[in-house]
Amino acid sequence: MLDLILNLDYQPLWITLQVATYTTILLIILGTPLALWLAKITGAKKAVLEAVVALPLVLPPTVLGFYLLVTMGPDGPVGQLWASMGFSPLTFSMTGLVIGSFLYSLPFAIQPLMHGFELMGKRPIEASASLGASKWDQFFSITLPLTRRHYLVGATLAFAHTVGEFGVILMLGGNIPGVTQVVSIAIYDHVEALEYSQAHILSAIMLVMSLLVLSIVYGVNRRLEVKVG
Amino acid sequence: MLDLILNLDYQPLWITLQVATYTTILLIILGTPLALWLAKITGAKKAVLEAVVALPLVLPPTVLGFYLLVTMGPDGPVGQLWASMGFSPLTFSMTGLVIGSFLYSLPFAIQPLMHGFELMGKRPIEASASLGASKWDQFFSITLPLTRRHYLVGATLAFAHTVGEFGVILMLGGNIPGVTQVVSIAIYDHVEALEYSQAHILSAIMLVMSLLVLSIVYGVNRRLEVKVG
Amino acid sequence: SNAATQQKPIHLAVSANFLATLKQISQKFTKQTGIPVYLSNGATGMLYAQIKRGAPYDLFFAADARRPELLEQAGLIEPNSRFTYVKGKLVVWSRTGYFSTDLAKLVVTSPQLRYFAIANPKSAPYGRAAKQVLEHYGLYRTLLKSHQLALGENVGKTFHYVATGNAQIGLLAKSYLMTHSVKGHFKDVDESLYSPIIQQAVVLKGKKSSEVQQFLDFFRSEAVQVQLQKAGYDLPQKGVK
Amino acid sequence: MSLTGHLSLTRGGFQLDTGLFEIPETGLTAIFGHSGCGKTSFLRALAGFENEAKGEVVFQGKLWLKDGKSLPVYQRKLGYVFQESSLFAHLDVENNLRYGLKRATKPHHIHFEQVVEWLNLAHLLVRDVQTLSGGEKQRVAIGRALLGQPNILMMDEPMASLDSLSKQQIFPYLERLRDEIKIPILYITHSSDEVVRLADTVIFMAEGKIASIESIEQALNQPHSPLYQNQDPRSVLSAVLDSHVLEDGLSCLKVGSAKLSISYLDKAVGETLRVVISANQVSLMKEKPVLTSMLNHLPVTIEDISDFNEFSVLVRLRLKDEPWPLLAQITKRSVKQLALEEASEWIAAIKSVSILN
Amino acid sequence: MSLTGHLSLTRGGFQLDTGLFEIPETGLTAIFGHSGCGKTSFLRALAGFENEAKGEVVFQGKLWLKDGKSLPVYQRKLGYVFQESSLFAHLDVENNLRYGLKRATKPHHIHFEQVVEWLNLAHLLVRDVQTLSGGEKQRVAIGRALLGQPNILMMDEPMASLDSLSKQQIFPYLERLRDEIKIPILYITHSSDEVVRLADTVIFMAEGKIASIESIEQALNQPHSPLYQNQDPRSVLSAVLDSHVLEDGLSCLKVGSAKLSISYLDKAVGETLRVVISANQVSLMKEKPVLTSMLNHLPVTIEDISDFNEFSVLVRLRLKDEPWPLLAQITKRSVKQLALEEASEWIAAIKSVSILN
Ligand SMILES: Nc1ncnc2c1ncn2[C@@H]1O[C@H](COP(=O)(O)OP(=O)(O)OP(=O)(O)O)[C@@H](O)[C@H]1O
Ligand SMILES: Nc1ncnc2c1ncn2[C@@H]1O[C@H](COP(=O)(O)OP(=O)(O)OP(=O)(O)O)[C@@H](O)[C@H]1O
Ligand SMILES: [Mg+2]
Ligand SMILES: [Mg+2]
Repeated sequence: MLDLILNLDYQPLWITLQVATYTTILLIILGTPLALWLAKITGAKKAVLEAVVALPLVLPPTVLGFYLLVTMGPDGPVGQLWASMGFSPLTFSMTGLVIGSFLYSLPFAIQPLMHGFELMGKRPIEASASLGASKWDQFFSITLPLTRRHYLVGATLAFAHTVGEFGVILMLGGNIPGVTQVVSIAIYDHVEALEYSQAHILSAIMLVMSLLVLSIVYGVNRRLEVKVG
Repeated sequence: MLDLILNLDYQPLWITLQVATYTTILLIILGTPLALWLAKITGAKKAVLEAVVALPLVLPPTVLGFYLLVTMGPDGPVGQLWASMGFSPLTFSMTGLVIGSFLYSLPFAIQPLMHGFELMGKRPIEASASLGASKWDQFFSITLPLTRRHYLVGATLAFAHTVGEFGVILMLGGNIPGVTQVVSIAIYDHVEALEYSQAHILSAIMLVMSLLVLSIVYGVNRRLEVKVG
Repeated sequence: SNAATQQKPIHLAVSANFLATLKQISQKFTKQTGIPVYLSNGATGMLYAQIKRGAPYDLFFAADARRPELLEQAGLIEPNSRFTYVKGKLVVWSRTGYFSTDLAKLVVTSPQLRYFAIANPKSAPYGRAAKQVLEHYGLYRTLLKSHQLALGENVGKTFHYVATGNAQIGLLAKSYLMTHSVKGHFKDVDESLYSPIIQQAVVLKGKKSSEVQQFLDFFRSEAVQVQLQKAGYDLPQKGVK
Repeated sequence: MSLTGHLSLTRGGFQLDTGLFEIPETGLTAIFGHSGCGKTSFLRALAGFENEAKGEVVFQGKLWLKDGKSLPVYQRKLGYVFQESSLFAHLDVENNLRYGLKRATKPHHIHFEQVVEWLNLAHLLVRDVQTLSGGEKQRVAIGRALLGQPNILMMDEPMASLDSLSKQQIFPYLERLRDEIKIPILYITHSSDEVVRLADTVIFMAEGKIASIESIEQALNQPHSPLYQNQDPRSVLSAVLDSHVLEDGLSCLKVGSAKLSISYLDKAVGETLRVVISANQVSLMKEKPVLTSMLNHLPVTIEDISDFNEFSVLVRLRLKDEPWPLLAQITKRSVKQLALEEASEWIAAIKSVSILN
Repeated sequence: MSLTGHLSLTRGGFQLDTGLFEIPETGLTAIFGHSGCGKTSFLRALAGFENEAKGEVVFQGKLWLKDGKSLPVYQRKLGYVFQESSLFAHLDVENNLRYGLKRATKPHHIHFEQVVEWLNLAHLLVRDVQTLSGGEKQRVAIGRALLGQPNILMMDEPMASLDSLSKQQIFPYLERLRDEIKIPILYITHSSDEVVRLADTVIFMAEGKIASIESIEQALNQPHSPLYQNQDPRSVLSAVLDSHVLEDGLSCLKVGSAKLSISYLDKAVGETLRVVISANQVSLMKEKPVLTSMLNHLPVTIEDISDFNEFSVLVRLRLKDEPWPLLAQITKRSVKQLALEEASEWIAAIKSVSILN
C-alpha cells in the first residue's frame, strides 16, 4: 500500500490545480463585467441571456467537448482565427483546457455574482459616489467587499466543478500525461485499467485535500462575514 | 435529414426530463431543511459541513458513479440495507439515477438556498411571528416567496446539471434502453458511433428546448421579482 | 538510467479494453529501452475525433478496424502502418454461479436474473459482437423488451457492472477475465457466432520515429505475443492486416 | 399588574439589565431614553425576539419567559412595529395589511376599512411596498400590526419618519385604541411631545437599565425630568371638567378649587383630565389686570423658590386643594423687583394650557 | 444664485415636476412637505442619483445636468445623508467615517477629530456598523457625509431617529457649518421645530411640485403657513441686540422702537436677530399690570382682526417701526369683553420668545 502511494504519479494533481486555478481566475475576471451587465439590463433580453449562460450545462460534457474540439481544432473557425494570430493550437494544450473549463463552469460563477450584484442594490454605490469614489474605486472599495460571499460561492463552485470536470477536458485535452492529464482523468484511467487501489488512493487524496481547502476557505469567509440587510 | 429527425429515438429525452424533474424536486424538498440548518449553525462545524456538501463536485462523475455503483449494488452496504427493507435494487433503476444525481447536484441547490436564507435575515420571520404565523406558515408565506429567486437559481442549476449529467448516470444507470438511457448518453453514443448528424440533431433539440424553458423561467421570475434590501 | 533521459518519449492512444495490457507491455519496454511511454486512454470514437484534429499521438491502438481504416482513407497515418494487433474474444461470465454459461439454457424470466450486461453495440465493437451472439440465441429482443439489458459504454464498464454484482451475467472481453481474479465462472463463446473483433493499430502521419519503430518491434516480439495470448486475446494470423 | 418580570441580555459590550419591572395593564407606556440606551433591545427581548435574553416575563397571567423556556412569539398575540419598517417585500400594501388579519382569531375588533381610513392608506393599497416613501412605509407597518388584533401593541419609534400632519391624524386613533379597545401599548419614542401627548406611564431608561417607571404626572412634575433636557419644566395638574360655555367655544375646568378656561373640549362634564402647563407660560402678578385677553388668573401661594439656572428660578406654587404644584419659571430680576418670597400670595396668569388624554 | 434649474421625474404613478427653482448660495434650506409629496425624489434627482430625471441643474456655475448629460455624482463634491442610513456594512465605524475623507481633495476643512467629538462617536469607532442602534447609525452617516469635505450638503431627514439631546448637540455644529464653512445645506425635514431652528430658506413641496420657496420670515409670517398645520401661527420679527444686562442674565432687544428683554444671548451688541413669538403666547391688556413677573409689555396697534377658528380670532398687531406684524390668537369672548377693534391701541404682554439663528 505504502509502495503504491509512493509510486503514484502525482503530476496530474499539479496540472489539475493549475487548470482549476487559471479557470477560476479567468471566470472571476471576465465573469465580473458580464455579471455586472446582466444584473443591470432588464426585460426579455435579460431572460434570454441568463438562459444562454446556463446552456453549457445541459449538454453532456463529452459532447460539449466534442463541439469545442471541432470549433477550436485546426480546421474549426476558432482554431483558424487563433492560428492566424500566430498562436500555437488551442486543442490538446493547457490553454484549450482552461477555455473549455471556462465555458463549462461559466454559469456557476456568473449566477452567484449576478445575484450578489442585484441584492446589493444601488444604495451603497450611490453613497460611495457621493463620497467622491470613481467607478473603479466604487467597485474595489464597495462592490467587491460587499459581494465577497457571492464571489466565494461562485469561485468555489467553479473551482470544484473544474477539478471534477472530466468530459470536456478529456475530449479537448486528449489525456496527454504531463500536459493535459488532470487528476480526474487519471482516476478514471485507473478505474478503467481496473487498478482500483490506485484509484482509491487518488480519490482519497482529492477528497481530503478538497475538504481541507474548502473548510479553510469557508471558515475564513465566516470570520470576515458581512450580513447585508 | 427530415428522415433522420423522424426516426430518432426520443425516449431518452423523456427519461432525462423525468430524472431531472424528480431530482430537482427532491433537491428542493430535502435541500430546504438542510440549507436552513446550515444557514443557522455557526463556527467550524458550519465550514466543514459546507465543504462536505461541495465535495461530490471534485470527483470525476464516472468515478463518483463507480463508487455509488459499488455502494448501492447488491453487495454494497447501502444496497443490502435497501434490499433488507424489501425494496427492489437501486442500481440500474430510475430511483438509483435520481439518488445519484441528487448527490452530484446537491451543492448547486444547497449553496444558493443557504445563501438566500442568510441574506433574508431574521427580520421578516420576526415580523410574521408577531403577526401570528406558526413555523410552517412562516416558511410558506414569507421565507419561500422572499427567497424565490434563490430557489430558482438552485433549481435551474440543479436541473440543467442533471440534464447534462453523464458520468454518474452512465455508471449507475446501466444505460438500459427505455429505463435509464438518458439523452446525454444517447448523444454520446451517436458521437462514438460517428453518427454525427444524429448527435447534432439531439444536441440541437436539447439546446433549443433548454433555451426556451430557461428563458421562460427567468422571464417569469423577473416579472415577479422581489428586490430585497 | 542515463540513456533514458535522452530518449524521446512516445505517445500511445489506446482504447479502454486494451489499456491494462498495453500498460504492462509499455512498462517492460521502458525498462528495456529507457524510452518513456505515455498512454492516453479513451473511447475509440473519441480518440478518432481527436486524431482527426491533430492530437499529438504517435500510435493509435483502436478497439476496431473501422476507425483505423477511416484514418487511412483520410491520409492521416503513415502508409502501410495499419495492422491488426489482436483479435478480441468474447466470453460469457456468470458471476453468481446460478446461471449456466450456456446461453441456450438461459431463462430470461428467472427472478434471479435482473440484468444481462453487454457493451453498447452502437459504440463498442465487443458490444456489436455480443449483440450478434444474443441474437443467435434469440435473447436480444427479449432482454431489450423486458429492460434487462444493461449497456456498458465500453467493455470496461460492462465488466464493472458484472463485477459489482449489479448484473448477474454478461458477455465481455476475455482479456478482462484473464488478467483479474474474479468470482463465478466464464466460458469462451463460439467464435463462429460473431464477426471477428479485429483490433487494429496505426502509426500516425509523421510519427514514424526510431523510438516508435523500436516499440513496434518490441510489440511484435515473441515474448509480447505470448503475453497477449495469456491476456485473453487471439493473435492475428500472419499475413492478415 | 399586566406585564411584569425582569430581563437581561448581553450584546457585545452592551449589557441590558432591567431589574424588576411592572407595566400597567392599560394605557400607553412610553419607553424613553437616549440613543443607544437599550430601548430597542429591551422591547425586542420583551417581545421574545432575542433568544439569548434571560429572565422572566409574565403577561396577563401567562408565562412568556421563565427558566429559559420561551412561549413562541406567534402564540403571544402581540403587535410589533419595528424601528426600521419591515414590510414584506413580496406582498403589496393590501396583503401586508391583511397578513396578520388573516391569522387572527375572531372576532376582530379592529377592522380593515377602519385602519385604512385612519392611516390614509386607501390610495396605496395596490402599491408595491418597495415604491413607498419613508412615511408611507411606516404607516403601513403600523396598520399591519394593528390588524393582527394584538392583545398588546409594541412600537419602536413608529412616528419618527412621519410629518406632523400624519402624526396629528394618527394620534387620535392610537388614543382611541388605548381607551376603547383597552390593549396596553408600549411605545418607544425620543420625542417628549409624543410622551406628553400619549403616555400614561413612562419608563425611563439609561445605560441598559430601567431608571424608573413613573406615571405621566410624576414624570412631568419633576423639575429636572429627563423628558425636558434643556427644555422648560412643566407641571401637570389634575382637573375636573366643570362646564361648557358653548357660545364662546370654551370649557371650564376646576383645578383644585380654582377655575381654568380652555378651548372647547369634547368631553362629558365631570370627567377628570390632566392639564399640562409649561413653567415659562406662567407669570406672576399682584392683581388681575382689569382688561386683558388672558383667560386664566389663578390665586396661588408660593411654596418654594429654587435656582433653575444662573439667571432664573423655579417657583413652586400651590393652588388650593390641588395635590400637584404649579411651576413658574421667573427671572431673578423679577424675583427682586416683585420681592417674591415663600408663603406670599399671588395671581398666576396662564395664557395657554394643553390637555393630556 | 447658487443652485438653480428645473427637474422632472416619473416614478410609477408619481410625477415630480419642480418648475424653475433657485436655491440660495449660503445658509440652510429646508425642504418641507407631507409624507409622499416627493421630497426624497427631488433631492435624489438633484444629487444625480436618478438617471431618468430630466431638466437642468447648475451649481455654482458648474453644469450638473443639461440636455440629458449628467456630471457623475463622484465629481460633484456633495455630501448626502440618506433617509435610511446607508452605512457600508463591510467597514467599521471609523472606516465608514474615513471613506470620504480619504477621497477628498486637500486641504480639509472638516477634521476627523472634530466630527467625532461633535457627533459623540469616540466610543463607537471600532464597532461593526451592524451592531449600532438606530440613532447611532444616523450619527455616523452624518459624520461620514461631513468628512467628505462637500461643497454642498444634502440631508434627508437626518435627525428623525435622534433623541432631543442628540439633536441639541448636533444643531450647533450644523449651524457652525452653515455659518463658518459657508456651504449650502439642503435639509429635508417634517419637523417645523427643526425648520424654525435651522432654516434660512424653506422649500414647500406638495404633490410633486415646489409650491414656493420662501425666506424663513416669509414662511413663518403666513397666518396659515404649512409649517404649522393645526398648530399655532407664529410671528417672526427682526430685532437688533441693544444691550446686555449681565447681572440679571438678560439681553435687551430693539424690535421696531419697542424693547424686548430675553434671557442672556451670547452675541455682540448691534447684531440683527430674528425673534419668533407664538400667537397664543401674546395677550392683550389695556395697561401694564403694576407688579408682574412678565418681562415684556409692548405697545401695539390693532391692524386687523380675522377669524381663526370657530371660537377665536387672529389679531394682527403693529409695533412701531417694525416691518413684520405681531400676531395674537384671542378668543372671541375676549374680543367681545375687551371690545377689540381695528386701530385701537393696546399693550401686548409676551411671556416667552425664541430666537432664530
Ligand atoms: N454586538 C454589539 N456589540 C456592542 N454593542 C452593541 C451590540 N449590539 C448592540 N449594541 C449596543 O447596544 C446599545 C443598545 O442598542 P439599542 O438598539 O437597544 O438602543 P436604542 O436605545 O434603541 O437606541 P436608538 O434610540 O438609537 O434606537 C447601543 O449602544 C448599541 O450600540
Ligand atoms: N414606482 C412607483 N410607483 C408609484 N408611486 C411611486 C413609485 N415610487 C415612488 N412613488 C411615490 O412617489 C411619491 C414620492 O416619494 P418620495 O419618497 O419622494 O416622498 P417623500 O416626500 O420623501 O416622503 P416621506 O416624507 O414619507 O419620506 C410617494 O407618494 C411614493 O409613493
Ligand atoms: Mg432603537
Ligand atoms: Mg422621503
